Amino acid sequence: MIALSTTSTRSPLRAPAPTRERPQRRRGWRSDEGFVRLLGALAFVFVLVLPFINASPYVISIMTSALIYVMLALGLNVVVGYAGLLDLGYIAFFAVGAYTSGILTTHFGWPMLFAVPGVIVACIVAGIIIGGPTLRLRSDYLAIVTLGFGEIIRLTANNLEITGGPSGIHGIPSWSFFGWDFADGVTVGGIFFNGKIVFYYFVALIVGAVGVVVVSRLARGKMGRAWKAVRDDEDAAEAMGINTYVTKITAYIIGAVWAGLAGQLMGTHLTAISPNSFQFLYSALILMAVVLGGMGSTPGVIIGALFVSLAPEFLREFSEWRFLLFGVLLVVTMIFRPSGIWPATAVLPWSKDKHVDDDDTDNDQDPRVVSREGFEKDAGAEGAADLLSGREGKGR
Amino acid sequence: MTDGTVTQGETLLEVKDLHLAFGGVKAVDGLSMSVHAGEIVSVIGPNGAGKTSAFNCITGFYRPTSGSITFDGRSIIRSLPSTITKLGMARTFQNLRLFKEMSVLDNVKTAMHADLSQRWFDAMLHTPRYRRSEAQCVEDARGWLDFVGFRGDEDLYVTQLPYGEQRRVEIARALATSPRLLLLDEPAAGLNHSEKRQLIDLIRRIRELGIGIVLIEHDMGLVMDISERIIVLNYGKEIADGTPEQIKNDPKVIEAYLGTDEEGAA
Amino acid sequence: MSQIILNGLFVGSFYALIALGYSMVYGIIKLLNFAHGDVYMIGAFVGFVTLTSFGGLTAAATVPTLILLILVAMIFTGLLGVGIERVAYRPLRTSPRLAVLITAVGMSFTLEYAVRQIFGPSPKAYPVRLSGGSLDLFGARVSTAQLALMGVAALLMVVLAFYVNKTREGRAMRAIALDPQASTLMGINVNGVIARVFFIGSALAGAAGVMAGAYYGSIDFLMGFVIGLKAFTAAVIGGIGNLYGAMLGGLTLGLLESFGSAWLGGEWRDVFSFACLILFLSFKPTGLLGARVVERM
Amino acid sequence: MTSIRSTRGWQRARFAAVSAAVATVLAGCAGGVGGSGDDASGDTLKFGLLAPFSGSESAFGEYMKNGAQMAVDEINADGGIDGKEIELVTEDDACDATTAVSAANKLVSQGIVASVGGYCSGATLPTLPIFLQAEVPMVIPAANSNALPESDQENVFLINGTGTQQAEAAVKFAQKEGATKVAVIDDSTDYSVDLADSFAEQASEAGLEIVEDATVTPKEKDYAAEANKIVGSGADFVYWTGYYQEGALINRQAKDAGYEGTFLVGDGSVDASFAEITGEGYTENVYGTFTQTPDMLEGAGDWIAEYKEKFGAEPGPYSTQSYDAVRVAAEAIKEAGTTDMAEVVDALHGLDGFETFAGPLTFTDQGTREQGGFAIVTIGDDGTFVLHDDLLDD
Repeated sequence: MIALSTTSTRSPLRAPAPTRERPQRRRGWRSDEGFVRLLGALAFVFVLVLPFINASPYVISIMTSALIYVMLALGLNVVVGYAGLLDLGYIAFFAVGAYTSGILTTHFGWPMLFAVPGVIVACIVAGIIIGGPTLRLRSDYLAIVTLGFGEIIRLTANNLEITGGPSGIHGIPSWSFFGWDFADGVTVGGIFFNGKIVFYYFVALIVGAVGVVVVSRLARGKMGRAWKAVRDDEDAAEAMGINTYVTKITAYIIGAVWAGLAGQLMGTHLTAISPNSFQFLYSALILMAVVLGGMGSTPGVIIGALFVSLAPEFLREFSEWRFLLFGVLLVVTMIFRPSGIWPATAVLPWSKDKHVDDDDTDNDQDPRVVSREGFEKDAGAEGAADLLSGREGKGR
Repeated sequence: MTDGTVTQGETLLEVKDLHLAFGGVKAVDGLSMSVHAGEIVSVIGPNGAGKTSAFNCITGFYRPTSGSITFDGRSIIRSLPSTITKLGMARTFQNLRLFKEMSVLDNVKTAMHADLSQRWFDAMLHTPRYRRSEAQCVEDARGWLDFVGFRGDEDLYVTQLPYGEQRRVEIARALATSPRLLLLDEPAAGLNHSEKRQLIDLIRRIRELGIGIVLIEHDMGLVMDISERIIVLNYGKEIADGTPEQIKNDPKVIEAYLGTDEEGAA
Repeated sequence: MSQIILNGLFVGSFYALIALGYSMVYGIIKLLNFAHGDVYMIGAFVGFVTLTSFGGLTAAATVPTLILLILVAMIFTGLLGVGIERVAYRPLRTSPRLAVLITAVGMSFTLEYAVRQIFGPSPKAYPVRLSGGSLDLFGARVSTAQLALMGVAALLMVVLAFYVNKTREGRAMRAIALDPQASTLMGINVNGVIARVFFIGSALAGAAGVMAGAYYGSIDFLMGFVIGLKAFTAAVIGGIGNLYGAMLGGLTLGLLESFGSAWLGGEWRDVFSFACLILFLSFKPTGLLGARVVERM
Repeated sequence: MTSIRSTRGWQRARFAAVSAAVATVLAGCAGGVGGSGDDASGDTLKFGLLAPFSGSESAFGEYMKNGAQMAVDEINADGGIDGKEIELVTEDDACDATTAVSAANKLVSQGIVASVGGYCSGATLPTLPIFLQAEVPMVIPAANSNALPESDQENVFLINGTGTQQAEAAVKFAQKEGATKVAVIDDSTDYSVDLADSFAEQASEAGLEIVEDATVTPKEKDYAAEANKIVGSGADFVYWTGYYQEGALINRQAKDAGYEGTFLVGDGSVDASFAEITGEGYTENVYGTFTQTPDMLEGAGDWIAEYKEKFGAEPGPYSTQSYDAVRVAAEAIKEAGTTDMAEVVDALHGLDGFETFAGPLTFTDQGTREQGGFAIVTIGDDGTFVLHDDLLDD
């Protein structure tokens, strides 16, 4: 008969200790991770010194917008790239953040800083309302529901009195801390930094450093593994003891809060927001940034966001054609290079020949070992011009 | 390592009068069976006999139409697969279901999800707790990979591995959830002769850890070799239950196999 | 009241025509074809181009011209649908769902902005108009044009139902929807059938496009976006994958919307229908007529 | 994919890189924070025009740009402003705040001396502080939300009459027509809502009964619900304040539903396409409130012909306003004799009865038009709107 178990239902099973030595991982800047970090540091330094090179309001303004795009793309990357959930109304959370902070600061006169928790709460609530029911269903339902949600938010903002109707909210204040306001600017070392530039630094530092670091750290930890597992195979993830529903909704809400904070920053950057800025087009643009850059790849997504936000600024003609081009690019990318410009699975050319234990023999007794080099040849995908290549052969 | 912690004979899994219907098709039709701790049980039967469907009910992937399933004295009939895994039941899939865009090591680490004490802010801030738990996690994952005899590069993506290696990784991954009962769905499918011998050895070593094993398998040689008990299903019902010797000579079993298409060794 | 119902049914029959394409494609390859609403838009533009390039047609009698237009648009959009499937979706048949969904979004964008580049962003006036008297029906005022269009929609749906239920090709479609692998084993040409489904679904959307152009009188490159969303909502309400469900869902959504805008005001109409979508997905994801799938957790 | 790694080396490297970069920058920064500002001087005077050239409103950008270009060419042919030619610089605001802000900054960086654009109020509002900070006077041709003058910025001037003035004309017309029950419908865009609100307010003050005040979602096709509401409310006068795309559909559907009264439309709907979309047999009783259009003025035929010849298309909404905006700005700069904002603003306020398409222009203290110059137009035989009543007789 059934023997009732004792107090603990967990098995006392312990993992056996490893029985063999692993080769040392490559370290320093030539390792896969190190190289990306080095590149990130260079980019960070560039963004940091940019105002010293060119501080025209235009450059500062587009760079600030671009950085906010980067932030949005990083957030959507958590949802789409890591957790594999297609969110077509991502801009809605951006709107929720922008409007919540806008209303709190202009109608109720809260300081911008105090609006932050309000934005977070509003985004969590919105995320639960949308994600709660739909994340239990097949993933494609989420896509269409988020699309509908995006429209709901935009139309609601357009129809309500408190959101300022179609002309939106204007006169959104800047950030202030203890009596000092961003708009006042600041003088450091004899150089005066005006409000826009201070804001730029603030956003650049928050977005560039904190955003990238936080997202990639989360992605490497327990939660990130769970996201990727759910993305790759939901059933298998469940079988590993991962509650896939909770995992998905966590990713969804993190993405939502992130977008909300980006929205708040955008609101203060522009000083005015209106429903027109939250059309489906913009959700699609951010999705394009993520897809073109490489789903699940932080450097890729940053490149994608910069491309999507800055390309129309540099190519006048392009702005006319960009949506058509982006549409075609989406299709072409998915068919020919689904992992994007900088795949999440990218390895550096010099890492390909990384040595592998060579205790393999042709004997059937031993498991065969495939070297990366051999595999890359099998995949045979990239030409020599390609610096980076997907490590994986799938999908090409 | 953990010899003796579980006494053989304790009933771990008890399935009673299980029914599952897809529309009008009865995939499982009144199945009852039980599995004791630390034993190796095989479930065999002709194609479409409901073996995998029964597995899916037991592990929580299908919600049965009726019946009861208890694991370790707890009813798990309404539990999520993840909850069941946390209770100590792990499984592999008939068609390999590894996480394709993750490395070998990460695949195994993922299975330790429930056991890791780190929280999201630990990962964000890289707290000492995070570093400790990640280090332990890597250590354990490597331990399991070595245990199943994986010798390749653990940083490779799983799709880069040969099929037999992927099978090993899948078993390592299931073990990493620290189960007391392991359900293997056709683990020998697609393996060559020597790989099958290694698999038999591995299954025995897993049992030595005190883990009970339920096996769905078509390879009769393998089944007869390692099973302590064999359960035969046909049309969603149990038609026989006994030692390999008894099963071999059971007329109902012979009829089930001969009466339908001959199902021999793969 | 009866006027509200009638308006709802009229709009609903457009939704139903478009929802059918969504539902058929979803039923057979489990793909949300985001570009479907844009096929409707293309249908309207095909009619527009046909009319403007053959000026004589405009002068001819309205109803035969319209029927001719519908046929031309149906053939064109049908082929377009097949082309889209061939170019964008077939290569990804075995890819993860996410990839296909993204491709569908890309396809939708491509169609919309290609039309924008060709015809410009401002709305175009439709050269042929349906007009005529109106009559009283249970206290509601309905124009003969509306009746005619509802008639055409009903006819198309009846033909479709007959085709799917009674013909060999229809059986093949249903077989694939049930089990694609088994169907291949049974010797059914799966690619052929999928292409046919795309042809039919897109042709119906194209017909709806011409009808909308002729009835409302103005077309633009984004006209398919919202209606595509609505049609999807209709398909979900009816039970996606189910033909009768799509028809029923279309009419239901039309009615819901009609009452919704009567009660809440027109500016809330879209909010109301998308809220319906979310509610349906939360409480009855299988829709009104959807088959109960095996419960999985 | 690794989980244990060493970060020390990397942190050292980062610190070194940052210090090196900072040192480089502090050594010499030309166009940067410490450097000099923008170089605005040159042989030409740049006028900046922000308008939507992409997105859902992109049709209007082209009309505005062409209208403005007409004025620029004209002035340059006459020798420019004190011998300096005007150069029109256009930027896309996509009717979106984000795009508008960076576009405005771009214009400022290019050294414009006046802004003659602005279509969507939602996209124009966030650009106000940018232009003010850069000391650029703004003559806004199209956007006319009440929020613009209410921003209390001295450099903001509106060419387009405000909602209040247009609503006044509409109410006057309704009274003339002997209407008693009026319905007002807007399309939920900012301008349309403004106008509808002003109309509702003034109409009830004038003793008209507002029997229906509805809002529709733009860019749809089926407005049967609103049509029914109009008929059901028993209105004998409808004022539609949105654009022609929807207005034409509502007019048609309302008449299909049995509406027989007057259908008055706001200036956004006064366009030849209205008749085309609403269709033959539905143009009876359709009127519009509009500032004088080129075809209503003497000699305007030449203007239209020239426009067509230049751009190969008909002028559209806000072509004339943009044309006027450039001329007004140019006149003010000429009067002021400098591009200094304060003086140009003074010159703008000093304009008295400057001839524009919409009649003589004088600015109020808030920078809005003193007289709206709105007249009533109706659809003529060829489908374009023609003057019906200039409302000047009382």
